Amino acid sequence: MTIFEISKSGRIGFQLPDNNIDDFELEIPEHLIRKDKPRLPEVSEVDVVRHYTNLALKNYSVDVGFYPLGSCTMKYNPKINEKMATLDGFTMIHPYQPIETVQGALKLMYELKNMLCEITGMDDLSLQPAAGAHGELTGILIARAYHLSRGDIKRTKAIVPDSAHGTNPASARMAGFDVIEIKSGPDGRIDLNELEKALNEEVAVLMLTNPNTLGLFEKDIYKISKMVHDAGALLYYDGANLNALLGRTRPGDMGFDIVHLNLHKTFSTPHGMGGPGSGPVGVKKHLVKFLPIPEIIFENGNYKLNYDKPESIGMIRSFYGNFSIMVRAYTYIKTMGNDGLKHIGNMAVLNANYLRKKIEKIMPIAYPGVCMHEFVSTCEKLTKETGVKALDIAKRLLDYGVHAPTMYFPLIVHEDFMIEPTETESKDTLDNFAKILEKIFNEARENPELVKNAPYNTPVKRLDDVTASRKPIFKFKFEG
Amino acid sequence: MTIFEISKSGRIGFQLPDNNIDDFELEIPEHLIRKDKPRLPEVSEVDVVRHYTNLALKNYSVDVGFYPLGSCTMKYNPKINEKMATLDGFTMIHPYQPIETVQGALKLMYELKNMLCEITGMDDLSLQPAAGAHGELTGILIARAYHLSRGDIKRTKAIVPDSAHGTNPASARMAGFDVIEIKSGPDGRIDLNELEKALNEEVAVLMLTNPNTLGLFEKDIYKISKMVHDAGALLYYDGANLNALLGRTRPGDMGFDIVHLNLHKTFSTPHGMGGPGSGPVGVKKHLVKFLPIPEIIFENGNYKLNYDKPESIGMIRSFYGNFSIMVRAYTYIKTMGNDGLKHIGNMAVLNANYLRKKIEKIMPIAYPGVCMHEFVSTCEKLTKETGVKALDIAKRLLDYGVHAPTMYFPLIVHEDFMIEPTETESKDTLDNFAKILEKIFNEARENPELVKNAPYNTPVKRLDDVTASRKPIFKFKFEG
Amino acid sequence: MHKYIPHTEKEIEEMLKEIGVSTIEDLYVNVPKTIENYKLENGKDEFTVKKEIVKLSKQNKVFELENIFIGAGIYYHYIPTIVETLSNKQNFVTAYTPYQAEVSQGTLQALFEYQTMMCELTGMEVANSSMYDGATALAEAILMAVRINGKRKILISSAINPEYLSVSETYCKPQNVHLEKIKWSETGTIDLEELKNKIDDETSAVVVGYPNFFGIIEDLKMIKELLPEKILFIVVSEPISLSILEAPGKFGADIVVGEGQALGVTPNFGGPGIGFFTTREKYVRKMPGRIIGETKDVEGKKGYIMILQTREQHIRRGKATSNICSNHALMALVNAIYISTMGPEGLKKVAKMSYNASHYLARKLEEKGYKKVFDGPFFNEFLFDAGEDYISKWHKLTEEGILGPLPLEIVLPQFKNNALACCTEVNTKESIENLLKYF
Amino acid sequence: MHKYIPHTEKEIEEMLKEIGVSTIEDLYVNVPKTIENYKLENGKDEFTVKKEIVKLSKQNKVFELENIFIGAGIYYHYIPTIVETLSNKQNFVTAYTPYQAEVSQGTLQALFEYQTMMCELTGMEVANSSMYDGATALAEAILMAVRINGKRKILISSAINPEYLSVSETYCKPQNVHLEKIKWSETGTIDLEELKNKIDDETSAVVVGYPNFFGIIEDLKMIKELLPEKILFIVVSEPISLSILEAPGKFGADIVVGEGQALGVTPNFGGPGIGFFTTREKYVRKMPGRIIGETKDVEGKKGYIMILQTREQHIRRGKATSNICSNHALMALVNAIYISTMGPEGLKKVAKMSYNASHYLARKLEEKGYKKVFDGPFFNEFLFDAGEDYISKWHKLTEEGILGPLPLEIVLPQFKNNALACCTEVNTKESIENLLKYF
Repeated sequence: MTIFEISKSGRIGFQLPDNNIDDFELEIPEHLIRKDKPRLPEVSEVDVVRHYTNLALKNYSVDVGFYPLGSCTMKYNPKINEKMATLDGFTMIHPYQPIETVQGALKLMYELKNMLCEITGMDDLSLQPAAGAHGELTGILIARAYHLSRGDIKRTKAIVPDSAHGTNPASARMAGFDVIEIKSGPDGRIDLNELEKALNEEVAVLMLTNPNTLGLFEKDIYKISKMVHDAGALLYYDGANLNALLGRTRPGDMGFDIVHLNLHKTFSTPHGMGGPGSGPVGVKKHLVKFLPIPEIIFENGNYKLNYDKPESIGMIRSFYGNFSIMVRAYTYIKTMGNDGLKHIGNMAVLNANYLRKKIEKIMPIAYPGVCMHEFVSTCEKLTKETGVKALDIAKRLLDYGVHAPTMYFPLIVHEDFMIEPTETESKDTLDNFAKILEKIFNEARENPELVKNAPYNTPVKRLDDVTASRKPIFKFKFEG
Repeated sequence: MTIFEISKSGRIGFQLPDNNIDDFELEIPEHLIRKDKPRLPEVSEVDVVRHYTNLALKNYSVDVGFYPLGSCTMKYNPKINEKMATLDGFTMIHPYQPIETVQGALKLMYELKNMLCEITGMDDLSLQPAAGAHGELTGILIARAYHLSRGDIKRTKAIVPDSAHGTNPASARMAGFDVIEIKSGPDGRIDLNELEKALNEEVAVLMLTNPNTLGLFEKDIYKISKMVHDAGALLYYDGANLNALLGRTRPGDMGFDIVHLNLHKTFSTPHGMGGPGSGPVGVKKHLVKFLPIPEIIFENGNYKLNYDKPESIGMIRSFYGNFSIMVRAYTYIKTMGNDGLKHIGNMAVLNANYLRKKIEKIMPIAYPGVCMHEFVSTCEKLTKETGVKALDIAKRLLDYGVHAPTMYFPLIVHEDFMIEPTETESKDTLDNFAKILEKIFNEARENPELVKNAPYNTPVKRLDDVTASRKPIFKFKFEG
Repeated sequence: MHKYIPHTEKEIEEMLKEIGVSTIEDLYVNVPKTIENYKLENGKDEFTVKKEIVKLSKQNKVFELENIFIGAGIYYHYIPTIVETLSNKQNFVTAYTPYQAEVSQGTLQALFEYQTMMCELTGMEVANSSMYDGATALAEAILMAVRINGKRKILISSAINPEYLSVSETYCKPQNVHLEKIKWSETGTIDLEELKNKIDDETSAVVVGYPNFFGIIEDLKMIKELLPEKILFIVVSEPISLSILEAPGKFGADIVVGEGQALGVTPNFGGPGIGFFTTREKYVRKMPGRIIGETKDVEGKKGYIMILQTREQHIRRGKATSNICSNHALMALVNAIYISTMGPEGLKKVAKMSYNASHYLARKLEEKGYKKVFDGPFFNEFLFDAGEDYISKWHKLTEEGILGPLPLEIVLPQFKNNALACCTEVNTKESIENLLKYF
Repeated sequence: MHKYIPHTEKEIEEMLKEIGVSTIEDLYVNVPKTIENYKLENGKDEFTVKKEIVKLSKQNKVFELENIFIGAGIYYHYIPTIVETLSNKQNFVTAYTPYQAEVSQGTLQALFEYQTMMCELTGMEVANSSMYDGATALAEAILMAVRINGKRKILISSAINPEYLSVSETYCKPQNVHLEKIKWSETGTIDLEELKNKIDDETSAVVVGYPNFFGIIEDLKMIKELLPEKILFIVVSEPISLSILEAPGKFGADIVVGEGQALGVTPNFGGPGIGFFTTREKYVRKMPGRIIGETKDVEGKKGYIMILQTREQHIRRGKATSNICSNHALMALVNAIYISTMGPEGLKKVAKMSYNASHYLARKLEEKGYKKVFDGPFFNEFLFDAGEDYISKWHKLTEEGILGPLPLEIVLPQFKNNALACCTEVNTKESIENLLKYF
């Protein structure tokens, strides 16, 4: 039942104190005064509580169980982070408060910025972008500004491998670039010949996810870096998969000029049903002046905001970014520290390889061999044999109480799962997942219809997404 | 899966700061030092979070839906109460802190005491008892102390109607009294003749729930009061059902000498899977000196604890009672106030009568006519016809997403439900409940086995309680 | 061993063995080892971390609600306790994008209801399930207009929130979309004459605030009347005001965007808030962002699912309507819970009390000789001449526990000694009188 | 109209009509109307209420954990954040007694696991799923012993927590159960000679603390050796200490009770805490309180359910083993979550750090000439002679932000100028040194 159907005219769920101010007549032109009451819920407090409590019960989440979405790094979200982010001193401050009254917040941001620079090997960083894709846009705008500042106006192209996240080409386009997609080599990595062919004086930037979405490390990264830089272009690091490299190497060390991070992936901030995340962007020295405004500086013992950066790409969103998310990431980095961060990388890679090994007998690995934090499996053979698709297996997984991996991505593999366990999952959880997957493959062979019609044990059965988009219903249809 | 099965030797879920103190060797006789590690869970933080998150998902609760347990007053538990009760200034104070450092807490208790006196019409009150039954024990001990203080040592009996809560006779027994149960009259109320017969100089107290557990007001209450007092006994009010009388009359006004309240019923504090509750006890002037120690007093602008009450029954529990629960009740009374409290009584009675009216066509009312906050329905006829019992109907209700009412109580009715909707439920909820009940009655007639084997849609199916008590398993059986 | 990482030594051994390698190092084939240690402290326990961070939080000054007279895009309103209780449910917080709809009905239904609510408030036909903030929502609205009619000139009121203007510039520049600012009139509304003159064949859209950055209520009817059919009408609105002000949809707005923070989200030092984004159904395939639609499952039971994903980056890649992926869904939930709790009556009361309080303050200031800068109708914010060196007074007011009206020169230097005052339902007569003591 | 009460005027009319009456008054047949109004203020909105109550909360002084040196039954320990996050889940908080087991498996399993944990810690065979507090748990244990062997004399150590003694008196008096106190020896342990002499045919049970109220560790082995078989051995214990101290069950204790607050429950000004109660399986049918057992459902799936309810008041009424009905189940959940989080290693570390800190303080005090009153082995509390007018010093220490060792005379007047000091893992070397500055 929707909240609109629970609504009853005249019921209330609010109370407000009196402010002791007499009612003013509206001094607004009559035609600008609202006539019709919006059809919003009229419900009691109990109604609200039960409605959202029951909705929450219909959600799978990391707190409920394994959530192996590839490239999403659905690690455990520590509760101390939540506690810290909801301290009054953080939630109740206004972005325009006098600077001397928000020194704690600025200090936190300044320190976070420096910690992230250290972790990425970059020279400066902006916390303003609100999400990963937003960080990408910011980063590519910086690349654009860089070339323009040098008068290098013909660089209108961005190279993106075909294994890249969909946001990469989209962000490049939003930054005004034409996108050149290059094919991966047979080993799932960038084909250096392809890259060579694509690189020229019109190329502004190569966007790379490393490890890439197949979970493979671009082992020629130093070569790639040299090729890109020799061509006068910049090298961009999509930080979605940084988790794998923690404690081992840094984008800056590999030659990247620009990097965006996802605080909601590597740094454990919750995914919030789709956001808010946070997508800080770090750059090497030669690009610092192009970072968004304002920058946070520390001067004479005080933290300040500097808007005076004439070559900056400008503001990429209002104010300073998703501050509450920064508090969570800050808490996390303080909690993990140098030793903890190193342990994360190791265990994330260990988990992925262990699970890969368990699964390869069931669902072949697209690019066999050692992987990083994730790997891609395909059920193409099973699909041919039984008609059971990756989608069906995904739905059947839900019946067994685990979330499905990322499906049908990257596009260069078919009927595939992209599986990222993260370091916070135990061996037992991985064993259990492999066992379930095996069970489903057996079901698919013995009784394909069973799997094709899954799920059964979920709040709703399989939903019709085709009609949903063909004859879209965008909002509740009120009666009358 | 139990937490013990998730456990893995060597896994940890804790962190502790260093206190910088060197390790001391244990200066304890060797045989007093623990040898075996207790078999407690060794799990990560994620394990703990998921375990308890999944357990919570297996619980029905007031926040999920209708919970019409008769005499339990499962009203909505406001969230502002929870917020207030968890303020550091309330949770982190020690009961032995210097009195000048806990003036806020004492003030809250003092004011709550006075508010509850006003609501019950009593002269003084102790907040110490931890639960309703604990309040009963306290109240009966006060009755005992009263008679003994007058040298009236032969009063060894307590009268309890057969419709009383089971705690009444149990509490009376714990206070050292013999219990005389008197039968209800045909109208479901105290039979004055029976009472007359039972009253004599050996009787110390009559324990009365008014309205009683049938949801009926003891209309002869003034007469009863006179009879009891004329016999030299005291009149005790079981406050479990006070919700019905809010805004209309007060135990003190009806002639009761002692009253216990359940803050977790009338005053909206949550039931916490079985507790903690709080069972304050109020008394009339002549009994004040017997109240438990310490009493909270206000003197020269300061709140103090007074232990110097020679005739007190003593301490009934450690310290001052369930303070956190008091904070919730205090918040609630402040929120409802005089006007809100009056509205509660009216709407609780309206809801019960409306639901009674809807249900009487389906499941006959044991004592027809206007009820107070609850009523008792019986399915005896259905049971005879179909073999389907009240228990089966209760289980089937769970399948439809509502909690079952109290069953098989009071003992004077058979195959019954005791139904208390409370004032926080909407007409829609009541209509829906009646509709479900009707559906189940139809199912019972058409397909009794369906109902007898319910529930089906619950985390477990019907549980074997007979074997559970015959061959009890009290704790997890560890392997090896 | 770490409490967030469950592996025991024994398990690590077993896992390496299963993989067929002898050490963790063997897993890093061809990965250069460029660092041994980060220049960071080692990890600390939660109690120590908590202590440090609580200390940081206390280095920020939190003002009593009633003493806050600042708005300018981020607003203080009463937030019912249950908004926090319910939106903090970890089954919401720790879920991700509802890729698996069957186990995400909580997310999906909540967002579907949110979309409905935003349509009701704005008078529009479709809403997406959130943007990052009001500023990026406007920027995306402008780019959407360009996609719809192919024109690249935007006439935008100079009285739009300057942060929104700035962000829109950042977004528009690389796509060669030109923002042409229209000045404000003496009443603080857009200069209709200039607007009229600047409309031409290259114009894609006209953007105004409602209320605008100065709190002034633009006359959407008159503006719309100036616009040829093909020019899109983009309105940047403030959702609380929409319980009093006629819905922009009623005036023929094509896209209505804004910042939803006022609807139950704490200020959070400016983020996260939430951008809302509504438009007409005919434009939906050009709209950025996620949309939740109603559908049925195989048994005919109602359910919700992400729809029209072919607009989005994960399907369309470079040809998507936007690059947005992670959005601000959790804040959309907060909005929905807040709106559900307040209801139409509560929202209206909030709007009216805000109106009353700000008009009371304005009147009292005028009685004291402080003149309003603009005399157009305003909702709950107004600009006034606060006198010599107001900026110093503003800093000093914080010592009295007052977060006073914003010295606008901080944001717009040309408004020297002008202050942008804001009142909402949290400001009482008493607190306003107290503020007035300093004027 | 109230936000907690959903009835609209229209619905009230409809409902009255359905009932067949014309006004609410008609429902109150024979109920006297004795009040028109309570002498209480009318209801207030949540924001006003919150403001008032936050103000009250601030009239209490909260000390920094490290500066708290008081115990005496209520202890400060580090409580991991998740204990609060998880135990606050409203599906736990707003559920009641698991009468309908099939929809209460969360409650039931958590309590079953709690029972197991308490058995493990105490070395006993069965635990109930909670009592109100340590004091009432002891009182009920005594009454249980009387039920078991029919004797009415209890030999109880005078070094038991005085609140427990007082409550036990209250419970025992009306049932003619006689508590005979055994004095303490010079080491602070029970006087074995006196105990031995007082044991007779009328003795039902012997009660000692472990550690006792003075923090001293009683020698359970020696005490047990004195007891004839029929006399029950009741041990009041402190659960944190049991990670270091041998489990009472190993010494033949028949009932082990205590206060569980230290296991993750905030001090709450003394309540709610939780009484734990464990015994031997052979006595289980005489045990008070709720017990959860494991069972199976009709399909053979494991599940949990309340068992042995025939002991309880709602079935047995006057013949029940106790009148307890509402208990402290939510705190049992807190205990279980805390224990799960800390694990055996964490608990042991807490115990050992507490031991270390208190012994460090004791040694330093001795170095300064402050003598311990008793020289028996202690866990984390000890009594020392704090010098002239310590009580004044104690009050003054609060101004330095220190909640100093308890002047025992407040509780036991005979201990003039003696202070009961307590350290746990929250006290650091630095905070102890700071405390010592005042001695």
